[in-house]
Amino acid sequence: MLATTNQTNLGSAPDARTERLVAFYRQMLLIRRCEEESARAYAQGKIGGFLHLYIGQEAVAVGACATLEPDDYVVGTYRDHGLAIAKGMAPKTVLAELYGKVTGCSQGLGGSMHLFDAEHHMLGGYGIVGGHIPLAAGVAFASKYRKDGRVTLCFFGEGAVSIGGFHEACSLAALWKLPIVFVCENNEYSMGTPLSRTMAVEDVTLKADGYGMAKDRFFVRDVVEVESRIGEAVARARKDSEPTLIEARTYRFRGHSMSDPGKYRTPAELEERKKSDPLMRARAELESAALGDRLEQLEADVEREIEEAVRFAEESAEPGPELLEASTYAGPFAR
Amino acid sequence: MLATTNQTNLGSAPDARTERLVAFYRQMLLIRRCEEESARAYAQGKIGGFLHLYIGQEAVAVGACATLEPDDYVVGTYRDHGLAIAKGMAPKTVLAELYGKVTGCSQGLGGSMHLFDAEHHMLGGYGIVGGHIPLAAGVAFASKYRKDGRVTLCFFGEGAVSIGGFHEACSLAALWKLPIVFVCENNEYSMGTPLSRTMAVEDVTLKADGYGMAKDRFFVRDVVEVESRIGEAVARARKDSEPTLIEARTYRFRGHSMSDPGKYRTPAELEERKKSDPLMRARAELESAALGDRLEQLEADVEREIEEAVRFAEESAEPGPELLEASTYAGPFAR
Amino acid sequence: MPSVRYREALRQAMIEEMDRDERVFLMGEEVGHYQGAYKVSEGMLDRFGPTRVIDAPIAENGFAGIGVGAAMVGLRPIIEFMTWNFSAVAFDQILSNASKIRQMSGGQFTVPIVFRAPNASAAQVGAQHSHAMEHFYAHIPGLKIIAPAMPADAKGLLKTAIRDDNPVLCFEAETLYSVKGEVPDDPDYTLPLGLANVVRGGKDATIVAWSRIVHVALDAARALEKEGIDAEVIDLRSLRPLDIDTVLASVAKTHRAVVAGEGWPYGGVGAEIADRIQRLAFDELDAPIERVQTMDVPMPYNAKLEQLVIPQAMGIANAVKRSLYRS
Amino acid sequence: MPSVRYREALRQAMIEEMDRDERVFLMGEEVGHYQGAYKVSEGMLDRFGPTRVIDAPIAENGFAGIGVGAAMVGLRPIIEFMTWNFSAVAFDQILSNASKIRQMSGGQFTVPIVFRAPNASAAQVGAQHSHAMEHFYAHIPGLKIIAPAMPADAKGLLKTAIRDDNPVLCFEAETLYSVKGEVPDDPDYTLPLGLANVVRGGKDATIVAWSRIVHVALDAARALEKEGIDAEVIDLRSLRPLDIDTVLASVAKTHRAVVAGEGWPYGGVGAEIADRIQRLAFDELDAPIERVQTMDVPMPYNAKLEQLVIPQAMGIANAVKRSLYRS
Ligand SMILES: Cc1ncc(C[n+]2csc(CCOP(=O)(O)OP(=O)(O)O)c2C)c(N)n1
Ligand SMILES: Cc1ncc(C[n+]2csc(CCOP(=O)(O)OP(=O)(O)O)c2C)c(N)n1
Ligand SMILES: [Mg+2]
Ligand SMILES: [Mg+2]
Repeated sequence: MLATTNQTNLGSAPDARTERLVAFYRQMLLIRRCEEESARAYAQGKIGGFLHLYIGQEAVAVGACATLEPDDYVVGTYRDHGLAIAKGMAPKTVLAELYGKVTGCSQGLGGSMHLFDAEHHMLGGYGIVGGHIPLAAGVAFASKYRKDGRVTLCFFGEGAVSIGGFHEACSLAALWKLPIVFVCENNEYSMGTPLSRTMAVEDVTLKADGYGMAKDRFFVRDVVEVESRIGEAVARARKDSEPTLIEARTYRFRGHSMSDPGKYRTPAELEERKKSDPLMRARAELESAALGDRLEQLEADVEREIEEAVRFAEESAEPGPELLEASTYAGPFAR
Repeated sequence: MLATTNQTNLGSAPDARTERLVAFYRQMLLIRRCEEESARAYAQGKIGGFLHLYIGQEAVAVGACATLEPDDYVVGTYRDHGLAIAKGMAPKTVLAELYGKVTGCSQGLGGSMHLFDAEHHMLGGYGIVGGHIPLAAGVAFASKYRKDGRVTLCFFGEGAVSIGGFHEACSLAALWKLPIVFVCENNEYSMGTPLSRTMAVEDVTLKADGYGMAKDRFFVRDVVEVESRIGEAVARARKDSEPTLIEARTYRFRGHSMSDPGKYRTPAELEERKKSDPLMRARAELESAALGDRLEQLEADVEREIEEAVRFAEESAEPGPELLEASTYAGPFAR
Repeated sequence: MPSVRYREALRQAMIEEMDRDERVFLMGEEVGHYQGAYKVSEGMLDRFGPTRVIDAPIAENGFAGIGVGAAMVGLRPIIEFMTWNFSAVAFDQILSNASKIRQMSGGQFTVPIVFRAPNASAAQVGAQHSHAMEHFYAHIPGLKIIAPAMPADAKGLLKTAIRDDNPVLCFEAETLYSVKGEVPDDPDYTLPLGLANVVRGGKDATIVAWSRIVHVALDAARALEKEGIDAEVIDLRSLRPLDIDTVLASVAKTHRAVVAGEGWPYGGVGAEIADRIQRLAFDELDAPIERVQTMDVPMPYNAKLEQLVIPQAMGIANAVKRSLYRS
Repeated sequence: MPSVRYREALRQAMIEEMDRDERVFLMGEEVGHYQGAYKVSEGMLDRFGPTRVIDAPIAENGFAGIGVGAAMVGLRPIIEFMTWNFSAVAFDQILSNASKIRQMSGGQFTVPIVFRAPNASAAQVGAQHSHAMEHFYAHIPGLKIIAPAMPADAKGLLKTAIRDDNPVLCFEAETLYSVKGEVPDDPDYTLPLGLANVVRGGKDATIVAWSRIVHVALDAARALEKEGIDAEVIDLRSLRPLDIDTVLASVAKTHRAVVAGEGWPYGGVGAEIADRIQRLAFDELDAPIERVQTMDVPMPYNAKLEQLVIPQAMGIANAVKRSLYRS
């Protein structure tokens, strides 16, 4: 059975909770707006390639990253804009990357699917499903090797749990007791494939027992609950150097990527799910807590930040050819 | 907890059991003697490459194959001599293959690790750990596609359960309900690596729940019990087209391959385990059932068959260069 | 002949062969309910049902291996990778199983399977999604490799591939799917593997290309024509078997050769063709064989840099001029 | 200088670098308690303990990826595959991650990692265990590739590889591990990547080889000497970067080139070298560049057929004679 939201057992007093919710709401909104602007720019042909939006899932990255120390690591998929911002990266470096500009976090060489930021320990978005999960285990391996006390959060979709990379990473992380949390963002679809055609079981975390790994599973409705649930796993990783497999049941409101018409689900289903949008849910709670003016203030700030980010992306220069060889090899180029 | 041998619940009257035991003992002995002769020939330099002996594990292949119809399929690893003989292949075609002769089951092109026999539906021994498990699932997929009612048995060691191929094959076989039985022969060592350094858990079948797959697990002491336990899974595959993950706890008495000094285990451990050799256990039971003369007769037959097989292998011709291109492509060669 | 798109030509090939032979099935990610990630298999689920058009989870190693096993016992799978990039996680199934089983079994088992997918650069899909994977696979004996550039060839070669008893890998391109051309609708139309096609006759220099770059080479030839250079363009169509005779005949006429294709410069199909020409037509060559390939760097996301990195008509034209000592 | 085996030379390199830099660790199957499947890491577990000499389960994709991730955050992993054949299941980690991360991250992250293993044919290990995998990897920008033939080179190049900030793949050979040679014991001894070595001077023809085949080429040269043919033998040592200048200088002298190496004929390192020679030394060549490779078939188990399929001294000698029009 899935645990449902229960604010009383969050161990934080209401007003403390409200304060957190304000901060989380701001981050979620920043991500939502950034994604909306990306979609617009994509439609205008200012962004190319694949564009996978995080709209609807913001509470996962925001709640998860809230449990981390600045030095902790995150590793994600191609659906990485929200994670990047939640880990502290500025929307302008994200948007500039999507625009393919040299001011982007990856100098315009990586693009939407490959956001990296050494300063914020964002170790990248990756495009091969499952390919980044062993890599994330390696980052956690390094923390254990160096005893630096850091934790690694690795994000992936439910479509990734059937692939070998997931299995090998979980097997090794459990065997070697690595300080990592595997966060499966189960948004019920892998491109056009519903859960029922991805797995014979609905519960992803049943696999944890086979690895001898701790597990947790919950519906994502309340961002503060996400923080507390993932916080337990992060603490387990940091204190006991034990990995955890987490399944966060969520939902994406846009297509798999901009090129996906999304015919595999009904408009009715989509509308129904939008009603429990964690972002709107947070906003409603803050309004009912009579924080209307603070909300207005905050939303105006976010608008300004996004406007500036878009302008920054639009006005930045493109990377030059001199970057090609220099970014391929460290040191002299090899042929 | 592992179920232990219990002859009373085998559902076969003692004499019926004895009859089966005679037949199984003969096959196990045939395999044992064939392996011993291979080891001798290897020491004499008559067999090259890798040689992985099945000595100690005979009861698994013999008990498992006894549950199959002639048209059912088996797929195995590089440790495949016992499986080949248990599936009905003549020791002489196996030995000739090990000798690299054209009369071998794979015309001397495959060698010890790659025994194939279309007639007996032995779909091969494979050298890449885990690589043959999806392939075996594909054979089962074909049976379901054609509704031919056949079952596929896939064998692999416990060292294979951490690799992606195992995971993907199990995931797909469970999702698509394929008529296959995955038999993990857990002989406690993966080359020099004991169980404890291979997995964080001791029970391989814990993974089955994560795939939504049926499972069974037992110690291999009595070959007749192996037949009945695997028989249940084969029936499940044939009747309900449901896969099963089986863990058969066994032990190998020789090194991983001929080049393995086996320093990772003590002579004492080895001697102790040899005491519960299923082959000797069967022989003892037959002796106490006062079948002494039948045993002598049977053992003499086996000796004769092995002697002839060795002579056949020694005297056979080697494959010629004309086989190289013809075996690479069906039809005209492509460059 | 009806004019159809490359995408439909492939679909016609699959539908005709599935109508003709019930052992043939299509398996891959999103090939069914989603109608194909690039709509190649559009409508096929409705036509053949879920037992013959199978949506697979993301487990390339798993379903590639399932295809190999099914082929061993007599089915004729068509395995679609969403793109060839993703075959990297199934590399072992193709290298160690598909291409080896006939030989390892002493000829007892064959693997009549087709692996197909779009290949090489698309538009700004970045470093992990732009690999020209044919260079890895063409190296492997036991496999056959086709890389059609034209709709009619795509249909004829894919039909032959499905009927072939060996593993055949078909390299398509997202940027080719909407290319139109005349395509025979005769269900008996097939095209033998290993025959190159001279898509443009010329006397001054030979341009050897395959897949999307054939079209780029034709652009280059048109540009050269304006400068009075008459280039012959050869579309290899199939990379293994490789029709070197057609290439040599052309070089014997032009005495100059340029090999152009997507993929990094080191080794691969381009180097093989250059090596065969110098070995087999040494005395015919009046200039070094030129090569035009993707630059030796991972594919950048930025649009301008991406175009700089992949082969362009201008680059091919310049290579032809170098071979004519006209630059 | 002390005379040591190739196997010990590799071990010295790893031990010296691990003594010098605690960020360096060794991970792989059976590298610890078992003392190495081929005894390369013998004694290292005792010396460095289980945190730095790590026995891995059979999960190449997993521990190759773990190496890449650990390298991104500053460790310097040495990942040993039991043989290069098994890297096929980790191919994606090397192609899509190790070689791409520096570029995808806009230069923010580097991947200082070494992958090493024995490569190519051993003795009768069959079709799945005899792959010459360098031909797949040398194609990939972002990687460096070394393939030493001599103990001293093995040590010097591996030490440099461990200190390199890029992914370096080291191709060894089971059949080379017991080859003896003089090896410097100075812990500061290193050898730069990308320098070929003329292991035998000669004026009549140039033989270009790497790894085990260098020794076969030297046998061929000795045989040719008896026939009055003076062949120069170049040991490439490193395949990417590739020291083409040394090759060209030799060809400028001999005007004849034979490229010899294990691995199938189609594409790969051999085709690349032939292509570069014809492009960069076209006017120097008095004969076509010859190639001697493994036959274009999977490796057979039978001992005689295996020897027929892999390059032999006789085959190399005959190729040299062909290039001299002496046959
Ligand atoms: C190995 C591999 N196979 C296929 C793809 C193509 N692909 C990209 S995303 C995707 C769906 C992934 O779904 P899921 O894991 O649930 O993540 P989500 O997109 O829902 O966040 C697929 C099939 C890929 N990138 N890598
Ligand atoms: C992918 C891959 N990695 C490594 C190897 C080398 N190898 C061959 S057998 C083996 C041990 C396998 O142990 P297990 O699965 O328990 O089977 P057993 O030998 O005990 O029957 C290893 C590591 C291989 N063949 N394939
Ligand atoms: Mg999903
Ligand atoms: Mg074992």
